[in-house]
Amino acid sequence: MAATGDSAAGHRLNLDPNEFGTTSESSASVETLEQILPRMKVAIPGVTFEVVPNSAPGAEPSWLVDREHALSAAFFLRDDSTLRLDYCSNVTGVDWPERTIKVKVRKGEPGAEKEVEETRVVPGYLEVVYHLYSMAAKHGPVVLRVRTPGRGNDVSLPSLTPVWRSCELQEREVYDLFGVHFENHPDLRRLLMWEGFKDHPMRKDYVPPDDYEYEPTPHDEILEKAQARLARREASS
Amino acid sequence: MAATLDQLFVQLLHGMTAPLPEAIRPWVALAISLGAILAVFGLCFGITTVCERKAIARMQNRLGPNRVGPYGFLQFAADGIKTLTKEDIVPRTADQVVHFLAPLALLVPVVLTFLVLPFGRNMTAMDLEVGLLFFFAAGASTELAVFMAGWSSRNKYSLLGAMRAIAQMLSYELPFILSTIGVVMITGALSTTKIVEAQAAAPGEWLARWHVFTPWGLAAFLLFLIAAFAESNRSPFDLPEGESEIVAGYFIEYSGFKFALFFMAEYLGMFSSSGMAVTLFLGGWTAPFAFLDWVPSWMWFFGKLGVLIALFIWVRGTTPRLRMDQLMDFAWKFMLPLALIILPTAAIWHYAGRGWLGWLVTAPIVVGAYVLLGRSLVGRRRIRQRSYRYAAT
Amino acid sequence: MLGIGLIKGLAETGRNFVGSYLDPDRLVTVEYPEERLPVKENFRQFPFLVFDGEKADIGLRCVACQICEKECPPQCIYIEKSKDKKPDHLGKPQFYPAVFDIDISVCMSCQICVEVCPFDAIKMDQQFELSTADRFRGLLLTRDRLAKPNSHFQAIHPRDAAEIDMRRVDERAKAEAKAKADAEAKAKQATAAAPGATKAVASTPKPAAAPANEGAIS
Amino acid sequence: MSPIFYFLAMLTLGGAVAAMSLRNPVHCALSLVVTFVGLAGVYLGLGAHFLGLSQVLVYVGAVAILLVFVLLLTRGSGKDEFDERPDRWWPALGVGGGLGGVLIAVVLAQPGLALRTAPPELPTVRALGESLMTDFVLPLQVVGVLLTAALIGAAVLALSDRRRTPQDSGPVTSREEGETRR
Amino acid sequence: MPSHGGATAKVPTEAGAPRGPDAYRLTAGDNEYDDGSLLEISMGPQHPSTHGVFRMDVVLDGETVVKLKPVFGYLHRNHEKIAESASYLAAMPYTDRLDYFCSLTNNWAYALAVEKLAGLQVPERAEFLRVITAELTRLQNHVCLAGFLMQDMGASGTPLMYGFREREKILDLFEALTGARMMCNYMRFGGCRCDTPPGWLEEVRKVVDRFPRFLDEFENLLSSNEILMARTQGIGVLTRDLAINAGITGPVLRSCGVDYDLRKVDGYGLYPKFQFRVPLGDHGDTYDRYMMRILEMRESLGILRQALDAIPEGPILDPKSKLRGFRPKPGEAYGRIEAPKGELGFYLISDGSPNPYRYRIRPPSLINLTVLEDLCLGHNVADTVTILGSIDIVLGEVDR
Repeated sequence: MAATGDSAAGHRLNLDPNEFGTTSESSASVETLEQILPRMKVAIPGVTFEVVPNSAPGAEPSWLVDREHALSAAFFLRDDSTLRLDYCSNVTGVDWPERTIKVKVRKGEPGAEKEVEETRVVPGYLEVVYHLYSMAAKHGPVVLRVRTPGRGNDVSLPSLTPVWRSCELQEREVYDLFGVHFENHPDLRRLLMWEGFKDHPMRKDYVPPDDYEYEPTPHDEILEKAQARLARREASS
Repeated sequence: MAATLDQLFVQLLHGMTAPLPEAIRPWVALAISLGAILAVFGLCFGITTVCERKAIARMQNRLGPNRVGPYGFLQFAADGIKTLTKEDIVPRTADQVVHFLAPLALLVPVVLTFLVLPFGRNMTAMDLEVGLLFFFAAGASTELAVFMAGWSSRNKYSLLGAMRAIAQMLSYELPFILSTIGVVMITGALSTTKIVEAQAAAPGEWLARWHVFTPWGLAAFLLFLIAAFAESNRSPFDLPEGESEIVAGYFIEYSGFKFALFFMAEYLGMFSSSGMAVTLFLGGWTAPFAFLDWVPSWMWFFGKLGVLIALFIWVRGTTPRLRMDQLMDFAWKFMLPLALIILPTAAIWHYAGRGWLGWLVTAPIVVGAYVLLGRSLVGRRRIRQRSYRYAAT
Repeated sequence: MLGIGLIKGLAETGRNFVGSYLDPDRLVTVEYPEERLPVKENFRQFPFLVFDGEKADIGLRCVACQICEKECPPQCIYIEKSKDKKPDHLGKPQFYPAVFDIDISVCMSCQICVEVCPFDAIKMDQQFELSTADRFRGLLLTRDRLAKPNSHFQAIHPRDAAEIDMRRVDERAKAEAKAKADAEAKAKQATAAAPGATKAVASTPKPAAAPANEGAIS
Repeated sequence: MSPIFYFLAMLTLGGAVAAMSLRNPVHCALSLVVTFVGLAGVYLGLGAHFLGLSQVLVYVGAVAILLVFVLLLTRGSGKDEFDERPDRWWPALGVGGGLGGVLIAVVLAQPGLALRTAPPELPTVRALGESLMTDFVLPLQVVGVLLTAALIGAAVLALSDRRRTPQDSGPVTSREEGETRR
Repeated sequence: MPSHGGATAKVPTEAGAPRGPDAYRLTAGDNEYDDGSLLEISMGPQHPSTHGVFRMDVVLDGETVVKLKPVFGYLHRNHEKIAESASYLAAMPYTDRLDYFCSLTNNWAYALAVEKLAGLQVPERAEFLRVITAELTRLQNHVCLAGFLMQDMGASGTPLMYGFREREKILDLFEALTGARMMCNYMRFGGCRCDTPPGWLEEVRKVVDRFPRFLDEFENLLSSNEILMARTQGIGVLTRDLAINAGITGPVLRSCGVDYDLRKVDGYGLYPKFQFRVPLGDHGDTYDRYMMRILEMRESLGILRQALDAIPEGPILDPKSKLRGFRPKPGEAYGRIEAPKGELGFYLISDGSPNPYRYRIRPPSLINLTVLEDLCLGHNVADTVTILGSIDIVLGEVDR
């Protein structure tokens, strides 16, 4: 049998106390967007790239690309000889519903400005996030974001399955749970919910139905809802 | 004393039929024998299921059934009661008549095969001149029953299972039969009784002349046994019912007692093939050494049968299952040629005699054929052990 | 090749067959109802409510703060606060749970209620033979069924219990010392205010929490 | 002429009639098996053990299975019943009846048919074998060669048909599969 | 081929090619090949070897698979939604139930993501405990996988039972440490929940010392078994390019020769401090996938020995972490670890509230199933079952 010997038995851990306690994050660094952008502009005319900052301590910024050029940008990222992002690890949707934010604006005559609080409506949109790594160069992640214009009817985005097969099932899942329509996806069907299911459960405004199979437990509002529904059904029949 | 014990059951049968008129005596004797066979092997079936479960459990480091009766040995009774009282579900779309007949059509031929087995001295229920042929004829008709079960259930899995079963049984029928021809050639008889008698130790010899003690006989015995594994759908040839692939194969739609009948037929088939292997190669009811002749003959038979059944169980506890095409390859490209090579080898043995000359001539032929055929079977598929590398760190 | 691997496999199963009779390391089966393994100290099943002393309705540590109800991942805890208050072991008047139900058909034994409880009032039990014929009410543990004495907790989680008991004794000692100091301060004030009343103040009874505390270290 | 004979005759004839008249082809094949078994029983009753058992081994164990295989492999799934009565049953009846007539005539023409009450002394298997290996060795070999040729021919035909679905040459990607099948 | 603009957009490589629409036709009735000779069977959701409620729509020509469509969702409970409506801590016990064989690695992946999000530091002892529990988890997962694979091959349970026998001992360790055998719920943000009970590490060492004997036994029983080799060699070959492009991870990826082990690549936890090797296969078939697991178990044992020798005393929880009222600052983080089945990632977006705004799991089991059809086409039904077994899925994770 191959390699039946227990190789690691002989090794002992290097017990240098200074080495411990430092968690090493992914070491290989990716070029910054500034370095890549010129190349990309040449390769894909008209592409807009924008850095979305990330205030978490890990501080992995993500790149927002416009949806018209998303597919070509993805091909570029995969095939570029220094980036070689050949592995798309994670695809996920995020729902950003329409929200009103309060912003402080200076208003009034110049010189006599007053700080006024204004409510502004930020239109909602759906966002798809791709986490890209390189297996060849062992670096990453590059976080790629694509956004739909809205949450209503215009929810289509280009599918990146032609670039990375790993998107196939994950994009189906995003379609299923968020309702993002992926153009040119080879097999855009629901993944987890059943065919004929209407809504998209991961959206923030999703209202769970009150008629799913319930486990009648005491102190359960679902039970009450279901009982009310049953009563209504009985009354109507 | 030993002689009385040896002929105990024969005398018993004789005593029971003696008062009857001459005309119906053989029929009544046959009926009684059949009843006895059913009773004995029905019980064997029950005990074997328990023993199998316990033995495999022990091989897997478990305890096995241990709740019903002493050490769980009455488990089969509980199982029997359970299957008897279970609801018999027939699928609505099934072909009702064929669906009903299939388990019967499977069980009857299997039971018939026991009629020609010599369980002991003078203990053959139906001592036919063509006993071996009877055995194979009855065995061959079980295939149709399997097809009936699989087809009539109207289930895709059962149909797949039935097709697998038929293909497998037809393919293994050939080496099954061919491996016995050598025995028939050497003994010059198709009668099972005569075959057994031919294997008894000759006067003055200490070792019995079992066929398994010869090179061709050993090879033929192994071939027969492997074919018997396949014919009775036992692991590693349990493809027709391979539960991980086609769920339960041809009897997927059977429940309750009909399912138990299938189960029973499988085990009875295993018993009868083992019994035939004992008869043909392991000297039937004869003792291996002349000085052990005092042990009643039927004890020898059942002892040998028990050993073979244990082998069946052991193999089942060990091996994974073959795939359909590999199964076919094995039958047609390994077993059939080997069986054909064994035939002339047996003839050479017959003329070269039992001495060292026979061994010198026949043993290399058998071993060489085995190695060559085995290599060609394995080599063509490029199956080998591999070595693995590690990533450079 | 040529069957050697198969024979090796047969030898291996044969060895295990024999080994299962000889080597207790191979036969790991425990015949459960007759034979029982010792329960590990960390083992957790379903939560219970700890009470001090003899009587559950007096000594219950829970103050119905409802943190566990909020944090419970499957939302299987249901608490109703009492209207009145009872003194706890420090003598502070606290609410107590009028209703405390845990639906153990929903509970997933994650122990988060135990971790978030600031009062050491809910702990994990090791009672696992809870089968019942009543699917709904039988699996709903009410406050009375949940309440178990501290001695039970000490029996099943000795290390945890010892630590908590120590802490509680310290707390109580501190609280008593504080109460005493307060009382003395008060007494001083009182003596300062009305020197004639010293005797009456000195015989002020101990804080009312004391009787509820007797079982704390038993 | 025992009751057993009548029973077997009924079984044989009943099976034959059922094989002709049932509408489901698989049922027909199974009825034919009943006929084979009945016939084998008649042989056994006559003391021709070898012939009877060979009948079972060959016809029930192999020919019937072959029939069933052919039925299942050549017909599309789901169409188990014959949809209409065959139009050309008249010529079929004519040919069948003619053949039956010839057979009956041959049997009746045997001299002394009615006189035979006890079966004649049948040859043993050993005698059968010896005559096959001595007197009839050439016909036996010819038949053997013929059957082998037929077998090889069948194998060749089957192989050329199977070439499009490779078994052991590794997996076929879906695209290749689609192309070969298109 | 979908149109895409841009000068550099090359023709996709072989592996990344979009498959023609034919490849996505669903059933036998749908396609033009159906001349009545194809058989469509639905394997699952109740089928003995789909490892749970998984379904494959298989179209067969004889017994050869010409089309296979996985159908998911029978165990779907929308874990992500549940977690988004509960606090960060309350999602931790739910991660146990993703891949219910490997609750501790699931815990770790989630804890890692939250630690990245909130900037928590894990004390050294806790890191050691995480490595020890994760490697024990890997052992018991691989042992079960090998057993189940053999079960799918019809080995009447013997290898499975041997695997379970060893797993039992590891589960006992988990029970002594965490209080539960499978749903451990052990790790916390910034450390672990509780320290080891007295004598636990010695128990681990005993199990680790015994384990090689079991592995030898297992290999005696199976690795040179002719039937096993015939059933697995050359079956379900996954090419390197396809594996990378389809995002296959874990032992399945390494079986096609791609050196990508997150313990080495990301070096999370304390793995850079340990010496271990990453076994690689050259064929990418079922046998290689099986052997990867066996070889990885031996490496895991090495890691465990080193960890047991070096584990220090100390605290096990970051003092900055808190159980109640945990609110990370707005931001996002993607934490991933090398779970036994592949890359398990958690992607979290925080909006500053006690609940995660977005909580996403990257399940290795689901994504490894992307290539199931490619692996199975042209093979037998029996091979389908073994290929599925060798990919190693757990439906709790696939359907979430």
